[in-house]
Parts: sequence; structure tokens; C-alpha cells
Amino acid sequence: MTILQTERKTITYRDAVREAIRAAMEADDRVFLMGEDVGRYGGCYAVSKGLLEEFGPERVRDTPLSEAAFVGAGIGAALGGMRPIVEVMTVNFSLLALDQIVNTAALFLHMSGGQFNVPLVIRMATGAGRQVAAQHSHSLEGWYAHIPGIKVLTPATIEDARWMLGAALADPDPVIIFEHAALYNTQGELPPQGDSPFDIATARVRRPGSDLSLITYGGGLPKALAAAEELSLDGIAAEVLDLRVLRPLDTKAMLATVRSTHRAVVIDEGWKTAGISAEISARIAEEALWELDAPLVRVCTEEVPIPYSRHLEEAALPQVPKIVAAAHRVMGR
Amino acid sequence: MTILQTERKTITYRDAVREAIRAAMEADDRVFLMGEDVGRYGGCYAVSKGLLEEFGPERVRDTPLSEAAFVGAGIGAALGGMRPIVEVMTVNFSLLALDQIVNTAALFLHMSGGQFNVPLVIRMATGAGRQVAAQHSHSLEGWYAHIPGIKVLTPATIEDARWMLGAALADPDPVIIFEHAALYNTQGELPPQGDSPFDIATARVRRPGSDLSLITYGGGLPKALAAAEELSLDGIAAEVLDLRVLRPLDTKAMLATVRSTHRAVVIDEGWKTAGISAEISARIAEEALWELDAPLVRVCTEEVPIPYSRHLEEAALPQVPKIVAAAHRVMGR
Amino acid sequence: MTDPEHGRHLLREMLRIRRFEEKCAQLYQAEKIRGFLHLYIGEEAVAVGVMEALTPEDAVVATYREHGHALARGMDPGRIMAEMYGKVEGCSRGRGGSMHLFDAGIRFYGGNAIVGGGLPLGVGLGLADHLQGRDRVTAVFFGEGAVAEGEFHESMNLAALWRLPVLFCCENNLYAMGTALNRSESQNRLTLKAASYEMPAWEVDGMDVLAVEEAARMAVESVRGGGGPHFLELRTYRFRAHSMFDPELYRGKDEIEQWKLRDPIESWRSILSEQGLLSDDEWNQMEEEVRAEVQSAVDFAEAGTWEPVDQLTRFVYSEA
Amino acid sequence: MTDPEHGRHLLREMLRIRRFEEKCAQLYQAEKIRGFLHLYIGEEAVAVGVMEALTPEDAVVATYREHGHALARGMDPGRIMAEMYGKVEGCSRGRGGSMHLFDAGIRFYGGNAIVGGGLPLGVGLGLADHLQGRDRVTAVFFGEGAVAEGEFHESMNLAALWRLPVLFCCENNLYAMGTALNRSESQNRLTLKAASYEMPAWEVDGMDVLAVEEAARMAVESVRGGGGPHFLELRTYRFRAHSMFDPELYRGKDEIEQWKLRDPIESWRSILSEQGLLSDDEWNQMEEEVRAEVQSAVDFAEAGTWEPVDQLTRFVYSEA
Ligand SMILES: Cc1ncc(C[n+]2csc(CCOP(=O)(O)OP(=O)(O)O)c2C)c(N)n1
Ligand SMILES: Cc1ncc(C[n+]2csc(CCOP(=O)(O)OP(=O)(O)O)c2C)c(N)n1
Ligand SMILES: [Mg+2]
Ligand SMILES: [Mg+2]
Repeated sequence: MTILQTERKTITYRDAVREAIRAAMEADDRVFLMGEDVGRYGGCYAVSKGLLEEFGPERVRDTPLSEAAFVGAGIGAALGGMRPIVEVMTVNFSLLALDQIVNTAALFLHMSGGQFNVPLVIRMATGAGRQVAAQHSHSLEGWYAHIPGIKVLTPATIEDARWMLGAALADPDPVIIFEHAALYNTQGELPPQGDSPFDIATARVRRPGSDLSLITYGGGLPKALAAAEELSLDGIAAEVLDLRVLRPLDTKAMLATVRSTHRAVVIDEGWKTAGISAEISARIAEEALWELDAPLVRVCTEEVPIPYSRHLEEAALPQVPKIVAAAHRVMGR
Repeated sequence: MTILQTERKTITYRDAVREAIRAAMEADDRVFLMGEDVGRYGGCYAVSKGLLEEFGPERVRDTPLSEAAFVGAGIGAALGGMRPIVEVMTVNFSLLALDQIVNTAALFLHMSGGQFNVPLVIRMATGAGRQVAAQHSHSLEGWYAHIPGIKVLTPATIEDARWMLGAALADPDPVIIFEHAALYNTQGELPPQGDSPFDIATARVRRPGSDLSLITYGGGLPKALAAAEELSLDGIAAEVLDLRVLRPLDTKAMLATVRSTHRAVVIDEGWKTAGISAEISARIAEEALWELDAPLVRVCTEEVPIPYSRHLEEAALPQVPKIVAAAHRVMGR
Repeated sequence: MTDPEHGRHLLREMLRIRRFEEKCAQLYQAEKIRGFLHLYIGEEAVAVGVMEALTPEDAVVATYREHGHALARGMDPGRIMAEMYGKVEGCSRGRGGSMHLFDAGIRFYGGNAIVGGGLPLGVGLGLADHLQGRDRVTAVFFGEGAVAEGEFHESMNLAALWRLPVLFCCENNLYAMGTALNRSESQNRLTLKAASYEMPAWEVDGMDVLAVEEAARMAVESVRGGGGPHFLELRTYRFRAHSMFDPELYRGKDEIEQWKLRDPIESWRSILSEQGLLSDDEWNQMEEEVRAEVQSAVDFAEAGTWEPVDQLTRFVYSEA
Repeated sequence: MTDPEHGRHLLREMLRIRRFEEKCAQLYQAEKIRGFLHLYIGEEAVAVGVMEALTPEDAVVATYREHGHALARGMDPGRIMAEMYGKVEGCSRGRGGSMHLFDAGIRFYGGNAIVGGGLPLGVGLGLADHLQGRDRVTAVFFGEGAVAEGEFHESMNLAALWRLPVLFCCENNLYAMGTALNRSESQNRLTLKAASYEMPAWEVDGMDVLAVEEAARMAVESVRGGGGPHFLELRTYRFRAHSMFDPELYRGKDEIEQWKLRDPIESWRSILSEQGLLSDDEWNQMEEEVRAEVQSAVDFAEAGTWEPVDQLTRFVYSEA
């Protein structure tokens, strides 16, 4: 993705998600949107603004503050033949619904011996960087990726924001889409609909390079691209791999980039310990050990709750200079 | 630990935990036990049997089935000067309390700028292996280890079952103790109280060896020890490292054993992807890359919900033959 | 006066559950069945009575104590037993066991082992029917212990707020494992909870199969007719331990014996006999037929096969 | 008749909150304050009235809309403002911001940004007091939106079941973000929820500071006296948007204007004036004093310093 600030034909990530919801609801009347303040308020990030007027309150359902029940109701509605899009306002509140996600949605197909699949899509905003402090700044998408039975998507580009949802709705199993809140305002050109069905299985190289690999996803992508740009000024050609999907991970793509560059930095806004960055690092070390010319380095969020004050929050999160420094370390220069 | 089946002086893991609770309650009247069926029922694993009679219903409190509220009440009671031991019957149900653990207990000290620490101990049973199927067989201790602000203990020996609790209660911050349900019936000698204060910071070598390291914790320990025994018959000397603490991880001990053996297998009853095994593998690869004579191998639970039927459940979990096979792979023989 | 046919049908349905579960208990001792096993013995009138009120198009969500519901709903006993044996011929291919009976053919959505966990699901099934304009009803069963869970409250409110076609069936057997209701709820009048959501709620004698059936029929009719969700408190008692591991320290033998005097099967059998609707021969024949049915379920399970281990990783995601 | 001194005290306390927050809104525009900022303007009578009933030994648990509670409880305005600036001199060292004001000295336990998340905590504080035999009370504040959360119900039941010294203060301002109460609860009479836990509950005019104070005093007295937890529904209204990002699509200007006619500060001021307890001079002087207090809070915050970045990893675990 190239982030363009041109005046024509550009669209925000927010608009892309809204357009995806609208198109899905137009195409299939089993699809409906449900969540806190998706209707009258217009969505806490204005994603669903206008949809209530367009589709009415039955299909754009404001829910009470009952995360467990409305996520569980989404599971039930999916079992009942609907194609619900459940919006959990942010990942922080999804902890209240975790029982339903982990103990019901993820297990149902298996426990029923293959009888009942759950075609549910859950969307939630994730991430830090807006000074909203510890309880509103979690990045737990990598944590969710630990759970078999669910799929985890992390659209980082306008294109993915626009097209992943439809593919997720077509998926027979529970899919969780994490939208990094800092991306909603990003603008870019929306490429015409590409492959159909849209690919939600593989990672993509967003910038080719031969010296080292920057492996990231979601909110990390713009930072990795910026770091790659900066590194290029130092004559270092960084390849940027956008994972796109955290479960199941595209191991092949990870190994392919590392086999070509022999060095890697993983950028993850989640905490480091036992996060998705650990899995990436472990898989590469386990499956491509002899290909590595240097130990892999992870640039993650510091292992602290996210502080409010701007300078501390900035220091806690992965930032371009940290990525650049890590890349130099890995390059040995 | 040596698991002994002698008739004298041995004690079960269950008794060791009960004794730990009793001793703590005797020593400090701020300590109380609270959870589902800890009182009249005697504890769902009979751990707290007899304590109600001894300490009365105020200090051995049966709770309603309200995991979020009674875990949260434990946090509040800790803030109010008590030293609660909150029992969540099993880790499976703790998902209902995760908001309180992750958004309150883990963050409180930080959000309050250091003013309010939460001296809370949560105990829960964990693990599979008893044919209780997908919703009752989670192993999420490694998942919890992702969260800054909490400490995660996994007593695997009679000694740790007996003494870790007291140390956890003395800790000023939230500590979660995971007791693998399959361990409750294990018997062993209880060594006299060792170091005081009891160490809840470091890993321990449970069996020395020079050819490869088996790194594990909790329910994995007996299996790793059995595998080491079997490997010794093939002339392979496996060192078994019991992590004991999953957060913060004792990286030094992990690196020490690998620096001495140059090969490692990680055994973890959790799922592999982005679990604690990934962190172990990643740290070793990142910090001791050039020390490794072979890629590290992880023996984890297959990435499936745990099936009920015995043969499938057995196939899903780490087992001694799998560990032995992995060790041979790592040894190249 | 009861319709004779129907009266005997109710009796037989309860008896099927009783005898089936007695066999399960034996098979547990024989280690044919493993893991958790929660018996419904004593509570049969509840499942049988409620199921009478449902049509095949309706849906059922139950708990880990759901053999009775599965049988009364019409699940094949052989497939239930095979499930408990862990055989691939089981209703959930042996993946679920006693706590996770599923059957798409009869819209039986489990078998949920998280207390309260099935309620949101039931609300969602109701929501789907509401959105599709179907007049189906979803019956959700749960114990009185579940009333303390947040998921119960959130689900009740959501169903009432959106007037969804859900029948909440609270099986009040007075205990949640070892915790008596009065140690679990500050207010034991459970219908008041429903009232606080403006949901119609009735207290029903759950030991009286006819009373249950009548209440369920009225409630289901109202729900189906657009009356929004209803709540039934079904007062019953479990005669056996909570599970096979329960030493029952928390209640006296006396109490159990008192309740056994109200055994729903014995009571209903006497009524039918007194009304001349059931001769001893008929009863003996019924016993024999039920015995044979249970035996053939066991035979089916015994003859079942183990799913090949190489299929372990199936059913995590749907197959293309 | 009101005690003149006390009457003016109540007015001043409300005015302190109003002027402080008006300044906050300006400072948000000026980008001195960042992140989320939830104003309490319009609801001042609630926090002020309830705090009057508490002693210094009591405890307070609040939400993300807690400037009013912090000020009324006696937190230093300078430290609050410094917190919102993100300065190390802030009450939470700048780690928490507007939503996470804490002060151990006055037993102010935050500042919780998870709706309903503070309730279990309050129950636990009450449990600690109960176990230690102390006669302290814990007041927990939450919005009417929280009533839909499972944590609300579990906490209410637990507190009532164990008869813990907790005062539940439900600030019913009719909206949870953009969701009106009647789209959130099937039964809007919130005191019925409390009744379903057998908890005494009163509906109180939250725009009338004296009514709030009286109700709170009675409730606190009862709680402290061993009467178990109590529930107050405080009916109020927020005059401003939910947060600084809210376009307020969900309610009309008319409605807001109607409620502004009942402004708790204006109302109370008129009453005092009418009763001859507040002259124009006194009012002007009060305004001036409050203005000065707010200004000095701003000055304090401006003069504050940034915590060195090398301290980032502090306060994840306690320091030895
Ligand atoms: C969320 C959760 N907490 C605890 C348990 C353990 N447990 C299993 S059954 C049970 C008792 C439930 O009682 P009730 O709801 O009354 O149903 P009953 O067993 O009496 O039919 C408990 C506590 C569980 N399965 N799920
Ligand atoms: C569990 C949870 N869900 C959603 C949110 C997002 N949110 C923040 S404030 C709010 C509205 C809460 O309304 P109410 O409880 O009535 O309090 P008020 O803001 O009106 O004071 C919502 C939905 C949250 N913070 N926590
Ligand atoms: Mg019960
Ligand atoms: Mg409100």
C-alpha cells in the first residue's frame, strides 16, 4: 500500500470499513451489524455512521453494555442462519466476552463433532497511541491468535479494510477482525476489487528488499514502511512483510522472506512475552535456523501498562527510530 | 523432586496445597479463602476439605457462581488490607473474570502511579488429561504470562505446592498460581521448609544432564522426567529444567542450561502458537543463537480443542514418547 | 382427566431417562464412560414436560446435565451412549462426551459445560428467528446456580429488550454443586429477577410432569405469539450426587429421602394407576421396552468404533 | 431551612466542579489535555451530595467521569489538573490521565474506564471492612449504562448476600454514550433491579443537591449501621457531550435545554438567594475564589514536570 494524500480517489480506512459493511449488508440480508453505539451514535469511531438510516434499527442494532451477551447472541444468530457482524467497541472490552469467544465460538464446531459451524464475524478496534491510558490501549490481537478455532485478521491497508470483511463473512468459522484505531484516519487509494474471493490466508510483501526483513501487521505496518524508507537512505534494503492474518499464520511467507534476507526484525504493538512476536521468532528460529545470519530482534511494546502521558506512551510503543535501530543491530551496522 | 510411593512421610500435592492454605490462615488473620464450593463441598478437588470446619464461613467463603465479581472482590479486599486467596475452580471459568484480572488487578498499581498495589493471590486448577472435554481442559497459564502486572506460578512439585503460596501471599502484587489437576494425586516427600523467604523467582534444574535440555513446568514436569529417564537408557543425558514461574520468566536459567547442552526441547501442555513455549524458544534463539547445535523443538498440545475420547485426548497432549522422539530429533539420533 | 395415551407417553419418556441414566452410572463404575457424568435422575419431569410444548422446528440449548433433555427431545439413545463411550458413532463423534451432546437434526445445540454459557447462545438463536420472521421458539435450560452469573442477567435483559422468542427454563434443584440457593442468591424468589426485566415468569412444580407441560405450553404459545421471552422456574431436586466425584457433604440424607417421596416418575405412575390409565401389565411392558431400548443403546455403543487418531485435527475449522 | 454555611458550602462545591471542568474543556481545545475527557457538567449535585454523607475513613470508587467525585471528595485540584496534563506531579504521576484519578490519602480508588469494572472492587473493599469489623462505608459510582453489565448484577448480589457495607450510586443521566436507557434496559425502573436482590433502593432527584445529600445520609447511616448495601438511583443529566469526540447525534437540543432549566447549581443558587442566604456579593466572591482556585490548579499543572522516560517501567510491580 502506498499512503497517498492526493485529493482525488482517495478514501480513508474508516470509509473503507464502512463501505465493506454496507456492501455486505446490501448483498446478503442475513448480514446485520450489532454492537454498542453502532446506530444512533454512529459508531464510536464513526465507522458505521449513516448505516442506521440506510438499513434501519433491525439490521443496525444498538446493544446494551453487555459484551458477553451480545457476542454470545452473535454466535447464536450465526448458528440460526444469520451472518452477524458483531462490533466490540474496542479489544479492551472484549475481555468481558472472552468466555463466549474462547469457550463457545472457538469450540463449538469441534465439540459438536463437526455439526455446528459458527459463521460469525467480530470486529474490534485495537491498539494504543492516542493517550487513552492503560485500560483503553490494549493490543491483544496476537493474544487471540493463541486460540484454535478462530481466525484473526489484521487489515493494515485501505484495500484490506475494504475487502477482508466480505471474505470473513464468507468464511464458515468465527473470524475476528482487528482494526487499529490509529489507522481509521489514514487515507489511500482503494484499488479495484482484486482477487475474488479475496485472500484472507496469506501474508504480503508490502515493500521488497534484500538486506533484512521487517515482519509486522496492523498498526505496525506504517511504522515498518517508514523505517524501511529511512533505512534505504542508509543503503539498507528492508523487505516489509505484512502478515495480514495472525491465525493461521502464513509461515511460508515468513520463511520465504527470511530465507532471502537472512535477517529479521519483528514489529508488534503487543507486549513481547508470549505474544505473536514470540511465535514468529520461534518459528523462524525453528524452521530456518541455519539461514539466519543474525539473531532475530523483536521491537514490541514495553512490558508496561500503557501510560497516559504522551512522552511515556511514545516511549512504550514501537516507533520508527526503534525499528531503525533494531535493523542496524541486526545488520551489524 | 522424586516421586515416591513409599508408605511413610509422603504427602499428596493436594495435601500440600491444603497445608499451605491452613498455615497461611493460621499465621495471618488477614488471609482468607474465597471461591466456588471451597467450603461446604470441600473444594471441587477436595483441596480445601476441612478448612471450613477449622476456620469458619467468614474465612472460608463459598461464593455464588459469579467469577467476575468474586475475583474483583478479591482485588478490592486486597486493597482494603486483606490478603485474599481467591480460588477460581478451574482456569476454564477464569475467562469470565479476565476483565477483572487484566483490566483491574494487573493495571491498578501502574494507573495509580504506584499508590495502590494489589496483594491478591488467585489459585486455579489447570490442564487436561481427565477426559473432561474442550470446555474443561484449557491450559492457559502461559497465556496469562503475557500480561504485565501479574506474576504466574506453576508449582509442579510437592515442595512448591506447599511453599509457593506463602511466598505469593507475601508478594505485594497479584500472583496467580496454576495447579495442574493431574498433579493433585501425586505423592512425594515434603522436604523441610527450605530457603526463607521461599524462592518464587527462579527456575530449577530437576535433573542434571549434559546432552540436551528439556524445558517445562507444571503438568509437563513428570512427563519430562519420565522422558529423561527413558532417554538415559539410550545413553542420552537430558537436563530437566522446571521453570516454576512463567512470569517473569527466568531467562538466565533457560540460557544457562542451553549454553551447557546446546540443544533443547520445550514441553508445554498449552497450545503452541503464541504460547509460553514460543517465548522460551524465541528467547533462546535470540539470546543464544550461536550456542544452538540444533533447532529447538517444541512439544505442545495439538492445536485442537481437547476431545473427550481417551485416545484422541492422549494424542492431543504432550506425552513421554513424543518428548523422547523430539529429543532424538534434536540429538540427530 | 388425562388423555390415556398421552399420560403413558409422559411416563415412558421419564422412564427412558431414568433407566438410561441408571445404566450410565453402572457404566461409569465399569469405566466405560469417563470424564464428568452429571445425572438428571429426579428431574425428569422438567425436560419431558417442556419438550412436549416444543415443535421440531424449535431449538433447545442445554447444560452439562443434559441427557434428559437430549432423550426427551428425541435424540437417538444409541448415539448418546456411543458419545459417552467416546466412539465415533456418537452424536458428537466422541469429541464431546456426556457434557456435549449435539444433534443438528433435532436442533439440539448442546451440551454446554460453562455455567450460564448457553444463555447468550439461546438469545442469539431467538434473534435469528426474529430477524427472519420465523415463529420458532428457543428453549434454554440452566440451573438455578447460573442465576448468579453475569451472562444470565445480560441475556435476560437482551431477550426482553428485543422481545425475542426465547423460553428461559431455570431448573431450580436447590443446589449448585454444594452451594445451596440461599448461599448463592440474596433473594431466592427467582421470578423476581425476571420481573426486574419485565419478563413474564412463573413458578412451576418441577416434580409434576403435567404441571410442567401445561406451564410450558402456555409459555411457548405466548412466546410464539409474539409475547416476548418468558421465564419458568421449575422447582425440582436431583436425587444423585452432582457428579460422580461428589461426596455430598452439603446435604443430609433426610432431605434427599423427603424429596424422593415426590419422585416424578413414581408420582405420575400412581396418578395414572389411580385413574385406571395404567395397568400393572402395561407398566411392566413399558419397563421392558425401555430396558430393551437402553440395552440396544449400550449394544450400539459397544459395537462402535474409535475415530482414527489421524483425524484428530479435524473440526477445528470447517472442511471445504 | 438550610443551614446557611452548609448551603453555601454545597453551592461552592458544585461550582468548583463546574468551573474546573469548563477550564478542562478549554485546555482540551488548547491540546494541553489529551486522550479522553468526560465532563460531569450538569451532574455536580450527585457527587457533592453523596460525598457530604461520607467520612474520611470511607472509600470511594468512581468511573472515567470522575473529576467531580475527586474534587468533591477533597482531592487537590492542582494534582488533578497536573494529572490531566500528564505531569509527574499529577495524582497518578501522569500515568492515568483524566480517567484514572487516584488518591490513597482520601481513599479514592479511581477512576475506572471499564464500564461496571469498579463495582466488584467496591464490593471487595466492603468485604475487607466487614471481615475486619470496621464500620467504614464504600461508595461506588457508576452510570445507568453499567446496569446492563454482568459485573453489575454479580456485584449487587454478592454485596446483598453478604450484607456488605457498600453504597451503590447509580448516576442515571439517561444515556450511555448515545444509547438511551430505554434502548438499553427492558425495564427502566432501575430500583427494581435492586429489589430483585432484596437491596433497599431509592430514587433520588439528582439535580437537587439537598435531596441527594439527605438520601445519601440516610442510606450511609443504614449501611454503616449494619443494614447491608443500599442502592441509590440518582436521576440527573449530562449537559455536555459524552466525551470530546461525541457529535451528539442521538439527542435533541431541546431536550438538553429543558434539562438545563434544572441546572443543579443555578437551582440551588436561586434557593439560597430566595432564602436570603446568598447575596450577590457573596456569590461574586465565591465565583472569584473558585476561579482563583482553578487558576492555581492550572498554574500548578503548567509548572509541573515530565517524568523522566527512564522511569517508564516503574509501577508494573511494587518496588522493594
Ligand atoms: C462458569 C462456571 N463456573 C463453575 C463451573 C463448575 N460447575 C459445574 S456445574 C456447577 C453447579 C451448577 O449448578 P446449577 O446451575 O444449579 O446446575 P445443576 O448442576 O444444579 O443442574 C458448577 C459450579 C462451571 N462449569 N462453569
Ligand atoms: C465494558 C465497557 N464497554 C464499553 C465502554 C465504552 N464506553 C465508555 S463510557 C460508555 C457509556 C457508559 O454509560 P453510563 O454507564 O451510563 O455512564 P455515563 O457515561 O453516562 O456517565 C461506554 C459505552 C467501556 N468503557 N467499557
Ligand atoms: Mg442447581
Ligand atoms: Mg449514563
